[in-house]
Amino acid sequence: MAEQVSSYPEIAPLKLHVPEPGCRPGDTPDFSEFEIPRAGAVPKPELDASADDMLDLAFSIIRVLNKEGEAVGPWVDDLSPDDLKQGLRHMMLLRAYDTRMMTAQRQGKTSFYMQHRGEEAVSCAFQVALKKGDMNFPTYRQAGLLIAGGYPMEKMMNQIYSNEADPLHGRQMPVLFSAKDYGFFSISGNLGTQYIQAVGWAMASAIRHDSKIAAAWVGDGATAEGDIHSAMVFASTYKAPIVMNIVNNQWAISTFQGIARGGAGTFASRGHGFGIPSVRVDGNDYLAVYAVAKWAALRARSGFGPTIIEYVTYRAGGHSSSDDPSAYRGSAEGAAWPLGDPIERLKQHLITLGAWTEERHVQAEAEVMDEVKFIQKQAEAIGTLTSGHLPSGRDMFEGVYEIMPPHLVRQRREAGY
Amino acid sequence: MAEQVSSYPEIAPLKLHVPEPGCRPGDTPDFSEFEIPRAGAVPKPELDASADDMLDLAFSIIRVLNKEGEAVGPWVDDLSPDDLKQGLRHMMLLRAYDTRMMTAQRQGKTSFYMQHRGEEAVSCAFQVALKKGDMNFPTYRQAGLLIAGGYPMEKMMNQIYSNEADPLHGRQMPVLFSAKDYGFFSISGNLGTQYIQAVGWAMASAIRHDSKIAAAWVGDGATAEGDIHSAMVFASTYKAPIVMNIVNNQWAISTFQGIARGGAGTFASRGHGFGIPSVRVDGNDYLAVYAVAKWAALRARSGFGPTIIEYVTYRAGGHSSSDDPSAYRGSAEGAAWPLGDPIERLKQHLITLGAWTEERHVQAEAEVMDEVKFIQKQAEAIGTLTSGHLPSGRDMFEGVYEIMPPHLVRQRREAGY
Amino acid sequence: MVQMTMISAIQNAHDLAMEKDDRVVVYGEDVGFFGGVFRCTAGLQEKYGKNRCFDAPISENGIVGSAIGMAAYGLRPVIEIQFADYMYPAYDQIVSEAARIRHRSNGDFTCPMVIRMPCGGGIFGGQTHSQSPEALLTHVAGLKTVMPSNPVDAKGLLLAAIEDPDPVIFLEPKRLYNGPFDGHHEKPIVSWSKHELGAVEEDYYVTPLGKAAIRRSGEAVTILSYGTMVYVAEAAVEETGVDAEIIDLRTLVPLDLETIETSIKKTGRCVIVHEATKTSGFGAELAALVQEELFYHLEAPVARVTGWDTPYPHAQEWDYFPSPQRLGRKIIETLEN
Amino acid sequence: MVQMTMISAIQNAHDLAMEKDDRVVVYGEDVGFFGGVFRCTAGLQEKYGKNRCFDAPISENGIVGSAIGMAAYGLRPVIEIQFADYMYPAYDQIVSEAARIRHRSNGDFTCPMVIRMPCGGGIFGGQTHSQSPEALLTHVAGLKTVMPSNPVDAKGLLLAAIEDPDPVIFLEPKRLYNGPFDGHHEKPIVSWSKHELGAVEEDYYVTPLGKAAIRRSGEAVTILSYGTMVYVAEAAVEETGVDAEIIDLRTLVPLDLETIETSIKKTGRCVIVHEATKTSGFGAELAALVQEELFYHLEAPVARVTGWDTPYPHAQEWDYFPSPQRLGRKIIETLEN
Ligand SMILES: Cc1ncc(C[n+]2csc(CCOP(=O)(O)OP(=O)(O)O)c2C)c(N)n1
Ligand SMILES: Cc1ncc(C[n+]2csc(CCOP(=O)(O)OP(=O)(O)O)c2C)c(N)n1
Ligand SMILES: [Mg+2]
Ligand SMILES: [Mg+2]
Repeated sequence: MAEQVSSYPEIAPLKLHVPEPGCRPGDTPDFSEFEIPRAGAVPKPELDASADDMLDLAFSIIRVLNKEGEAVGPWVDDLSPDDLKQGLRHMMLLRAYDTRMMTAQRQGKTSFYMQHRGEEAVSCAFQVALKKGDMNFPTYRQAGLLIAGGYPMEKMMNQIYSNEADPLHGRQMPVLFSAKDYGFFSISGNLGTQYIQAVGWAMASAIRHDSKIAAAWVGDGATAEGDIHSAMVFASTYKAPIVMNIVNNQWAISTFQGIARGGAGTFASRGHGFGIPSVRVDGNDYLAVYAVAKWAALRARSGFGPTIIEYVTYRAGGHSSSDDPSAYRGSAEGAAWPLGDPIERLKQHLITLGAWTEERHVQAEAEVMDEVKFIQKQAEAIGTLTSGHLPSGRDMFEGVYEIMPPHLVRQRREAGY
Repeated sequence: MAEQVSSYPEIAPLKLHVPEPGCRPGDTPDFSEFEIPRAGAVPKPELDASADDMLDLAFSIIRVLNKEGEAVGPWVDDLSPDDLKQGLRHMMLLRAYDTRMMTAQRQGKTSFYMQHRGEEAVSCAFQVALKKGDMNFPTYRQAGLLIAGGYPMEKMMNQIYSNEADPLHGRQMPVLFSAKDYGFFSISGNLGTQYIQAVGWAMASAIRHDSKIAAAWVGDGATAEGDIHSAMVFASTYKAPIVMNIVNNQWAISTFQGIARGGAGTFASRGHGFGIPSVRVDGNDYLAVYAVAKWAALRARSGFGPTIIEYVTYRAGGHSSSDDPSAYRGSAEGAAWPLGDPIERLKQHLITLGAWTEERHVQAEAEVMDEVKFIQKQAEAIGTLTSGHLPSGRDMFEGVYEIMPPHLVRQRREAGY
Repeated sequence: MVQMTMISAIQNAHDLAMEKDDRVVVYGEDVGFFGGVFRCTAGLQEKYGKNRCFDAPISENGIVGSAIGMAAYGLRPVIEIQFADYMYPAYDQIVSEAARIRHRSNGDFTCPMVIRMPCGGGIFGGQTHSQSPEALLTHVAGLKTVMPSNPVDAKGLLLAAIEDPDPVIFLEPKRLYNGPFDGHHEKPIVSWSKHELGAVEEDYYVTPLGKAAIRRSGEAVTILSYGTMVYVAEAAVEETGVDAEIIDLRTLVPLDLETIETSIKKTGRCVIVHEATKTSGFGAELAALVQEELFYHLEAPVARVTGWDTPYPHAQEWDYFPSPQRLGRKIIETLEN
Repeated sequence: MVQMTMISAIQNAHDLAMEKDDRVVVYGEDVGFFGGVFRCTAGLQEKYGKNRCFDAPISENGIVGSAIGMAAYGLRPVIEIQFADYMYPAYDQIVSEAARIRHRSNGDFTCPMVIRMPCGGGIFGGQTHSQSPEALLTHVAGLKTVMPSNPVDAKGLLLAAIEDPDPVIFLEPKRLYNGPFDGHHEKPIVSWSKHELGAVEEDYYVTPLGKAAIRRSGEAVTILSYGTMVYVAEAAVEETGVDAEIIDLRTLVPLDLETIETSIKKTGRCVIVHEATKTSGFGAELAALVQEELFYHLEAPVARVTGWDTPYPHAQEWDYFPSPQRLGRKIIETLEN
């Protein structure tokens, strides 16, 4: 029978396909093929709709704010102008904090930093859609969850400086926060691991007949890790009460999102192979993020199981303080990004509503920066990584186990503590 | 803003959803909800069709043989009556071999065995759709690839008996064959690992501008492993020339396929999140398996990238010689399985064609059994696991590395070899 | 007292733990309806419902990762990896997560969970149903690693592990499930019903982690063993007639160094036996420690008898398995040194 | 001779290997266009095309698993795990597959591949950018494990690893990438341009695996070291003024026991230093071996200076890192014993 097969027509030799981004250094960015639906165009499914009922939503983009700065369509939610102003403030705080911390890192006050520029709406708007008791399992690029959740910024800075008031006692690299009381799980340096943990946490809530939900976070690049598969399998099988967030900021260090996405139309569509309702949202539209997050959270809390949300956004800065993106992507790409800047867009909306002005904004920027600088000064008064007031070496031996076993006691003594 | 969220209506406490199979011991099997399309009903896409062009094929079942034993529809391929008789013979050989090896294990001639009953068409028909040089990355339940590929059955038995002629020198558990020259990759005891390896092999073929393709194999249960995710990501990204087979035989030891599948409609649909064309086929229909395999292999070879094939079949026997399925599934389930027995169905088709008779079949059964018994006798003459003619302990130290390093030489001496 | 196998003792420990503490949940591959391929969780789903005992997808990574999330929530997951050889897909979750969460979050989150894994060979399981990966776990700060050798300990240690506030790896030598095994595979199988450590207290009790047991007192040499090797040591001692002290470590981390030291100060000699491959096996740590702490008490080098540095073979299983003869030779050699 | 850093030596080895053997393919996270976050693969994609050097998805399991398939096909993949701390998701593929395929298939399939991983601390990388997981690899039969300490060796050993017919783990102490580092973090950074081992032969050459190098001859004590610790040992020796012999193991498996034995027979004393956590670290194997083989030559217990049994901390990095002072104290102690 092998002969039948060999009677196929002559076939050209195979080639390896390696996807390539549109814009490398020196190139002119071109987003003309990037389809952006009109704000208000995407329907809002019922809470109990199935994945099959909303397949299209994994290939579209839910948007609320239109070019004129108006909120339109079925996803307009109940945020009051005051709520929106608070949201704007959260994002501005996050950006000011980023600015200061990047500078602090450059000044040698800490070893490392990772900023959020361009992605502020994602975590800031998401957090306000959660309830107390819910738990985020974040990556390093969702500090907005803490800021919007009211976590004291000084603690964040103390952590970044690894100073004596660092809640994590200097044990973790900068920005790998942990804040249980604020619904913020300890960030791992290993990408992806938190995704399946979040599902386990959500399963536990269901096992205990609780009403808390979990929110998992992952970047476009890290969706390639096996933990994400585990998470989808478990969430799908046990209908875990969870919102599974994928922040597609187009880049994973120097690697464009096409390497992780491959032939899939979108990251959201990954959910289709698991029967998980999956949607995409404009990650730079505060109102859209809030509305989608609230809907997905309510789905989870109501027992309708997991939802996948892909946030379409753009990493406007470098990957981290160790990274210089000009080596691998066109310098004009950020400015050409068609979904704009999240702060700018919410500002425009507030102005359109008549609840804000350009002047007020300039003033607010200065206020927010002063506030952040003030907090920074307080944190630095306690210490920075290089100012010498570090947590004791003794502390390194603590907390490996609840009770220190004999061999660690001996080692601690040997270390002179 | 948290207030807004807490103003959601009162919600019932959460519950953990744990899927349950339809038929546990004592239950009457009920396959009435199992949708089986008519033979011939599913269209055959063009070779270069995209995943989007055939989404439905992941939710249907490609079938060629109808109830009357006729081959119908667009997937009827070019198998001649002689080809079909050869296919029948492969399946009968596999079944006779299974029977003998199960008995040999019961008689204590080896430690372990795993049979294929009910699934013979999958591997037997698949193999004839490949070309020489292609490489399968199988699990333990695809010995039909070897039989249909012409691998000497005595070698298989020697491996199972771990005797002195065992090509693997007694190193591997029974049925974990390796046969490079027959396009059969070394079987791992760790589920799933071969899936991404197959993609790597296929990528290598593309890198070398070769025309060989890889075929990866996994069971329904093992699709939950992270390697399957890695494989889909890599195959999707690099458009690897590979056929990705998922043998859904409804059970993973005692666990029904719903635990791995979760809320997904089908295993094939997993491909949709990766833009991989994905189809389902009647795994008990030799002609359908052949046609789909040939089409997918040609897609791969032509540079159109990966295809996922889910084989809908039923594990009619126990998981392995250590397993007794009556402890966890209804004893009548196998008989009620709506897709019938692959040998019976191909036999009927040949009879319908006028190329076979019941009498000829009975005679062929006896011939095949004699042939297998004869081979078995030869293998047993060399030795069985308990007859004492085992590969030397010296052999254990060989092949850990190409050249034995000093520490292993020392250990080998210490062991007295 | 009830006669139990190691399987029924482990099953019983699960049962009592689930009864006592409704935060205890049990899952793994084939663990729910069927009760586990070794039946260590038999009857639990029936008794406690699918909410607390259920089947998991074949994803060790998912099983461990989800258990970490449950532990962080406040549950006490007790999970089964079907064979220790299959822990590797979950290794990142074990090493980078379970072991680290308390420390990295400064106690904000903790990870009280038990990962059970049948380990060891002697059942013709070949290279992927026979491994003893303890050294890959003892190297990981933040984990505790336990390996019982009999039904009484299996029950008490498992209950202690479940109570422990930190992640515990619980390795079960599967060749001991139904009876003690000393390596004499040619002899008839012995059952726990004939062994004093098969008589198990019915009630809840814990055997503290970190305490070794002396299985035989002796003066001539100290044998450090755990799991199946305890019985191999007993056989070797009987066959050589050497007055050896046999220590069953029971917990590898934290290690009961005190019991080891007391013994070796007395005997002046030490032989270590384990089934895992030699290089970087746990025996290396034991030998390093013993000579570090007791150099001037030692009259001979600390010796190791272990599995060879090869995969665990199928047909040559008994060439690989450290036999009483092999151990006996090393004991004699150590005495003659 | 050209002055190279360890980065440029590694880049150069890749380049020469790709030039010589078109079966060599190179990939990993950020390895293609950008040339790696540490730039060890810079320029290769430009020179050899995307077909032979490309970016991989963030899936260590996928990177290693696919490389195994490529090796089985007949290629010679050289892959990068961005930090050794991220090898765990690939651990099953490394342990159960790469290391086993030759043996389990009786040579039907083989797995010639190199897995490169930057390892070690000293860069304020915290617990997930600082680990030295060598002991988790040396325990695995079927793997070879290499750790160079300078540009000359990095190039020669990497080329030998690429030529090797079996899977080789190639650990690169990232703190040495740009210059030797002896633990004196308060002193100005030194560059390879000032070090004799920064002068690298331009042509293709191999440094055989399994051979240690003596970095300093001495009579009083033998220091077994590798990677960054070679320089810590040099500093400790200089500061204590002890006439120590410093051995740079270079390859951990297979180990150059002969060089170790010759040295310790001469000195009678041995101190082992590594950065990984102590318990079940590779130092345990070294200590166990040394006392097994050389018991009657030893005048003092074999000592270990290692990272502590804790996660690698961020702020307390220098408390964790084995310093020349810490090593110096142990050397003196060993001499006084
Ligand atoms: C397991 C693991 N592999 C690799 C890394 C190194 N690494 C850190 S961030 C990063 C890129 C992540 O990209 P993405 O997921 O898109 O998140 P983003 O940085 O864009 O927010 C990589 C490769 C890691 N931290 N963990
Ligand atoms: C990594 C790993 N986990 C668990 C097992 C144990 N195991 C062997 S076969 C099996 C069930 C596999 O079911 P499926 O994938 O459906 O294949 P089938 O046996 O039905 O052909 C399990 C759990 C294993 N071999 N490897
Ligand atoms: Mg990204
Ligand atoms: Mg199955």
